Amino acid sequence: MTREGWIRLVVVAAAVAALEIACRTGWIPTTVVIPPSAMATSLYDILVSGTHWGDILVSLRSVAAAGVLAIGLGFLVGAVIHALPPVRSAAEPLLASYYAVPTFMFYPVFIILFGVGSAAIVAIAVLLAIVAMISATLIGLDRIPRVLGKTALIMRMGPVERAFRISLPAAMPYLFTGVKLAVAYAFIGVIASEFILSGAGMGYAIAYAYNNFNNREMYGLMLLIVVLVTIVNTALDAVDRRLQARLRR
Amino acid sequence: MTVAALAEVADVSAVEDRHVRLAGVTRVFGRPGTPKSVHALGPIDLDLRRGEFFSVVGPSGCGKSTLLDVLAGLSKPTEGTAEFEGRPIDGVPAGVGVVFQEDASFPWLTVADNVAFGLRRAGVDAAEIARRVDYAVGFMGLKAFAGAYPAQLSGGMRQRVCIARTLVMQPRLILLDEPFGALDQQTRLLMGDELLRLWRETSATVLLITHALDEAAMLSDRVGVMSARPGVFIDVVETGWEVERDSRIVSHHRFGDITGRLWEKLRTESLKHLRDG
Amino acid sequence: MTVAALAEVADVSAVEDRHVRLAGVTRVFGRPGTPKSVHALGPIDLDLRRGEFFSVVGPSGCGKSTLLDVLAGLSKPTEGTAEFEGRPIDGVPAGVGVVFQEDASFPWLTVADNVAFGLRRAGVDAAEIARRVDYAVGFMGLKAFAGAYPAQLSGGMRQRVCIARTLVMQPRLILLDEPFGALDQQTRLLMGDELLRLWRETSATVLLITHALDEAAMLSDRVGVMSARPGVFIDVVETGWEVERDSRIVSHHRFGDITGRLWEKLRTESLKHLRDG
Amino acid sequence: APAAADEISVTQWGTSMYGAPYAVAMAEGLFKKAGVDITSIIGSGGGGTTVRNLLASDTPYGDVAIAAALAAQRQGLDVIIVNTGTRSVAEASLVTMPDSPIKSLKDLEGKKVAITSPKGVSEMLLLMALKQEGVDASKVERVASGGYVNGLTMLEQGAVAAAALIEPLSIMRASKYRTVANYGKILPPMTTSVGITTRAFAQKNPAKLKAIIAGRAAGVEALYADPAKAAEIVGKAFKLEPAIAKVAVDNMLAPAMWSTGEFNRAELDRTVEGLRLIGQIDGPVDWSKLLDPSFLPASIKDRK
Amino acid sequence: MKSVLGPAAVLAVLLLAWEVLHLAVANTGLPSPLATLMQLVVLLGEAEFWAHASQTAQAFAAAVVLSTVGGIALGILLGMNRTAGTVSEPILVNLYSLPKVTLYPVVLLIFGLGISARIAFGIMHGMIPLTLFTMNAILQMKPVYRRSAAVMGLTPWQTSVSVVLPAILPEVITGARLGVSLCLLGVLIGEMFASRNGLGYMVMHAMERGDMPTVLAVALLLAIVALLVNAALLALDRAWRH
Ligand SMILES: Nc1ncnc2c1ncn2[C@@H]1O[C@H](COP(=O)(O)OP(=O)(O)OP(=O)(O)O)[C@@H](O)[C@H]1O
Ligand SMILES: Nc1ncnc2c1ncn2[C@@H]1O[C@H](COP(=O)(O)OP(=O)(O)OP(=O)(O)O)[C@@H](O)[C@H]1O
Ligand SMILES: [Mg+2]
Ligand SMILES: [Mg+2]
Repeated sequence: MTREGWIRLVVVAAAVAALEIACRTGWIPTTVVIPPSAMATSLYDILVSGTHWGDILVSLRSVAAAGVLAIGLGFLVGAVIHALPPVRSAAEPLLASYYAVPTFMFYPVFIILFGVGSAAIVAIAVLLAIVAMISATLIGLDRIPRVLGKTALIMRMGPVERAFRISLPAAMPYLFTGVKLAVAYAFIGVIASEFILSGAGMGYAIAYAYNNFNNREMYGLMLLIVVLVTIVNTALDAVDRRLQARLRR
Repeated sequence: MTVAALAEVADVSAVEDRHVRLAGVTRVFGRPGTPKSVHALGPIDLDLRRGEFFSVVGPSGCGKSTLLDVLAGLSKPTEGTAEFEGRPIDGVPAGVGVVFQEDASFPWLTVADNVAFGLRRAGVDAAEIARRVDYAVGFMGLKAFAGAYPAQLSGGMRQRVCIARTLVMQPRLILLDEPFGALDQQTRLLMGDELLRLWRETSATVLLITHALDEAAMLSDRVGVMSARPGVFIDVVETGWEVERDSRIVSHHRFGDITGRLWEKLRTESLKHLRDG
Repeated sequence: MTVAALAEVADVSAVEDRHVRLAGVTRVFGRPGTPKSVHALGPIDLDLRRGEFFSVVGPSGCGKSTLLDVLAGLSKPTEGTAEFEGRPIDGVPAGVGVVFQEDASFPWLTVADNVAFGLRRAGVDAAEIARRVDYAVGFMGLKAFAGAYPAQLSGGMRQRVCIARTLVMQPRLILLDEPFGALDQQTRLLMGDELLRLWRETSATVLLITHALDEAAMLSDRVGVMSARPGVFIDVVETGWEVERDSRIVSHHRFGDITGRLWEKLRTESLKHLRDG
Repeated sequence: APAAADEISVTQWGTSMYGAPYAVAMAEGLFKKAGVDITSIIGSGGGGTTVRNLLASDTPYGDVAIAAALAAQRQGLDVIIVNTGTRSVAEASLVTMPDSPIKSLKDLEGKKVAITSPKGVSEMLLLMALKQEGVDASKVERVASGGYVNGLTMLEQGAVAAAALIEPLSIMRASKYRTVANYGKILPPMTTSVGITTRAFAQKNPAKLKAIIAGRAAGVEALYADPAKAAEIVGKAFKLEPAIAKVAVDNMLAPAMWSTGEFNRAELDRTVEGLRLIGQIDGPVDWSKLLDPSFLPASIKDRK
Repeated sequence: MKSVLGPAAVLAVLLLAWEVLHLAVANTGLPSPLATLMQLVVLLGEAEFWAHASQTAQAFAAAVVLSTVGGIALGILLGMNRTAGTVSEPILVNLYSLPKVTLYPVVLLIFGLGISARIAFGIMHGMIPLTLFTMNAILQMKPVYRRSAAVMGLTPWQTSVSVVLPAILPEVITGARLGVSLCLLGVLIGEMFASRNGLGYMVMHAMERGDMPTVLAVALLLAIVALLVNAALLALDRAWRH
């Protein structure tokens, strides 16, 4: 590990330890925050007792579905928009402003369209995540060096071979940045919808625990989400870094 | 100028030895005659002898790359005819290799895979690919980096990967568009040595576009000097070098003469360009 | 070599005319002696005469920029002493102007504001600023672009903005680090003409780092050739040009001799570097 | 000097009839008469949020769902119940589409029913009603919809056979659905909301607490005395159409929805029974630690 | 002019799609664009609506100001020190991609239910991207700018004010654009989950009552405001990128 990596570990560990001490000494009342060690044991109990596996699976399935849909559709839409410059110049300012629109408010519409349950939540998450993928696709296709297109011509490639052997690998590092963001937003979209609107999933379980003053369970579940996101992020980041390393400096 | 050199010049007009022929080639971007159209090039008349090393120098934006695009079949002349090996150029002709000014190595492939790319597509058998790639990689001084990715190489080494990738297909006409533009002058001259070696070994016809006068003067049999846009040849200088030559000829007294003559021709043209911004 | 040139060489040792002095200067990055430390430069002994035009050429990575940093007071020598106008260099000395290799124009300011930037910080009064900026902008051929932003200019014009920004502070020592690296050779030679004009007008001492041998040969009174890292001077070539000179001297017979000599010295050093990648 | 105005919390303020007495008491100046200045109500989605709301506010008194009060107490929050709020489930019902074959709770066997959220009131009432009618609850699949309106959407799309509903929503949409079960008619009276506060506040401000409870009790009495006027007030406060407000209030008169505050152990225990059914409570409930009737007005303290 | 026409055309297409959708699902409660617009007009005439809107606006304004100031300050602090920057970047990125809504109960437990909780939550959403953008802008600023300042004899203070700040401004504005959007999202989510006023609460309340025209009217209004704010920042962004 790099020096920075070690420092980071120490910083995080110190923050956790500080919180532990603050809670243990009563400086932060346990009715507000419970000590990290208690969060960890709570998480352990949740996983072992299996009480929340249903919720966890529901959430993860929704995240996976939303992620896959957002990435796939986002890439397609991005590629189509990229091929149609007038559409692109019209849509781009709106894409840039997209995150300002509170997506969650359209939940009732999705319920009408997709019915109650995972589908509506997946739809919200896709809506939240897809723009990152569209933007990344546009950027990726833009950044394919023109000279590679000329090279494909010199090698007398057809359009299909060119798309798969030149365009796709050349745009890949940028596309993957989109993948990373799309997964993060899929997570946010699913968990947040569950939290505010739904009756199932990890998000709901946290809201439920909060409503029933069950701080221990609430913090256990929160820790679970933090851990999950960190793992997913770290894994995607590792791939990302390898792809980015290929980009010309 | 040596007698041998003069004899070679005479040869160019011999029809059986004519490898490339451009006659009255012009290229206009946009619809000709409209106010937005750009007359980029021509009219150009140019014959290249089989096995000749020809360089093109000219001020920035004069149409050098446009000329190369026409020869590579990437761009159709607006007027005039372009021929390669006696056949009109329509689409990218077989037997032509191009090294572009920009780094065109594939960043997702290793050096060896980059060089093997064209051969694999052509369905050459594995043993033959390995042999040819090995040779080309070694020739370009990249042996130690065969497994490396382009991002791990310097700009000059990446350009060498592109040259190897082109060379391995054994083109009969090699077009090079400022291939060493990214390098400093000293490295460029050394790369020039390797280019000369390559040219001697393959006996391909080479057309090199460059903005470095010393490079043109040292490498070429003939140097064409282009005017500011629309580019036409305002001078073609015979260097009269032996086939066996390398960068040491820069201290040859004739080298200074050639460079001086090129510079004299270009100074006015470049000044025009500079004043335009 | 002319007699006049020889006479000038003798002058360098005269103490009253010595503008810059480096004695035994070395620069090591990282803690010296540790395996990760990089001995970048030296030992260097160098005296610059007041009003001299001195160029430094050397293979990539040999420590040229490091040398400039030491002279500009941006970097402290690990060993040895650096003096400017008789005082040891500690921090950036007043009276020194630097043009960096990279484009250092501020993209958020217009050309005129870029040039005026240093003067405004120094609290020069408005009328004086206007006068000096006007002159410098005109001198660099940027009059028509005074209100433009750098993004609207070509790379060469932006470098001219940086030169104007330095010039306007009326430095007594001008340090230039490959200022024309981004330009093609023809434009570079023309820019060299303007640099010579500037040098004659201001009678400042100039130290120019370049990788272009012809540029060094044409512009300088003396050219220092550096070895591969750690860079030391392996040769200092006297050009013996008149003060009144311009790019036309490239067709002078001595120009080829000088370039040849520089190239001979550098060939081996550059080859070393090239083989390292 | 008159103290600054106080804000108290009421669950489902603006959506449920729980809050009607507060609206009447405020409009009629009954709180002022009782000696406290209540000008506005902190509303919230219900459940634990209301308890959190009141714990965080300056005047920690609130009318909250009894389940939330018990949960808070169970998790060690120092709250006491000082009066009861409502004692009927008459506003809740189960509906289906008009053309549906479902006629009674018995018909729900093997079918899906939309509840709002697992372990919530809508589920509790469904289970209690099924038990009352002798239907095997394990044969009725409960689907969490996240909200009453969502449940109706599911019903319309045929995803469920019946959906939980609540007033005034059920009144506004009366024409679109058919009522399968009116819980108020099936289930006997039970305590549904209670007034709670923190022990600390009760000790420090007994007078203010008494005034709030008395003001509310006066509101309840005024409500029963003149339902038409009350409906008008509630309609304005909750932004309901006058006609709907009228029906909503009138519907609650027969089951005597609003308690003046006194505790009724039988009604309390019935609710606990229901909470046991959905697994919200598993141990015994020690009422003596939870209830504190000492702040009730003397006139109703002994009313049982 | 053309830059307005294009997006307007896209918006028109979206409205058309909405209308088609409305007709397709018929009476299940998706109001038409026109009905939504009319409801919006009605809402705009109500004092209560403005009370909610002003609550949201206050929380939003406070969150934007605090997260902008805090984000830039923290970004500069971390950016000035390369080690601090490298150490904190992955942590910040991780925080950014965390579904922060799950942490809202903590915010409520700490700040209570007043406006401060929503402000805090808005800041949690909006500050991180701004910090990241500012930090990276400084870390990636061309070193030659600082060297130029040094050879011109600028003091550290002069360097920060007249070189570093203008150099990173475009990135800061880009970060601010994202930050402002996310601030609004954070405030609204806060209002939707636990609050008694504000537009988020209003929407949640309308959702509970099945009042779709109000839900969509408020959502539409928020979308329009958000797009306008964003367009203004975008214009500022363009003005600074020469
Ligand atoms: N697709 C195009 N449409 C319009 N004008 C073009 C196009 N391609 C090139 N031009 C113009 O044609 C002229 C010649 O371009 P070209 O690239 O051939 O110049 P060049 O000599 O290669 O320049 P450089 O030395 O800078 O590479 C330029 O003025 C350029 O702006
Ligand atoms: N801060 C630093 N830490 C460690 N090594 C350094 C540092 N700066 C420069 N070096 C090393 O010192 C050597 C000299 O660097 P310098 O930039 O002076 O070379 P240069 O001659 O200017 O090269 P170029 O011609 O490419 O500009 C190089 O090997 C470089 O890698
Ligand atoms: Mg070109
Ligand atoms: Mg350097």
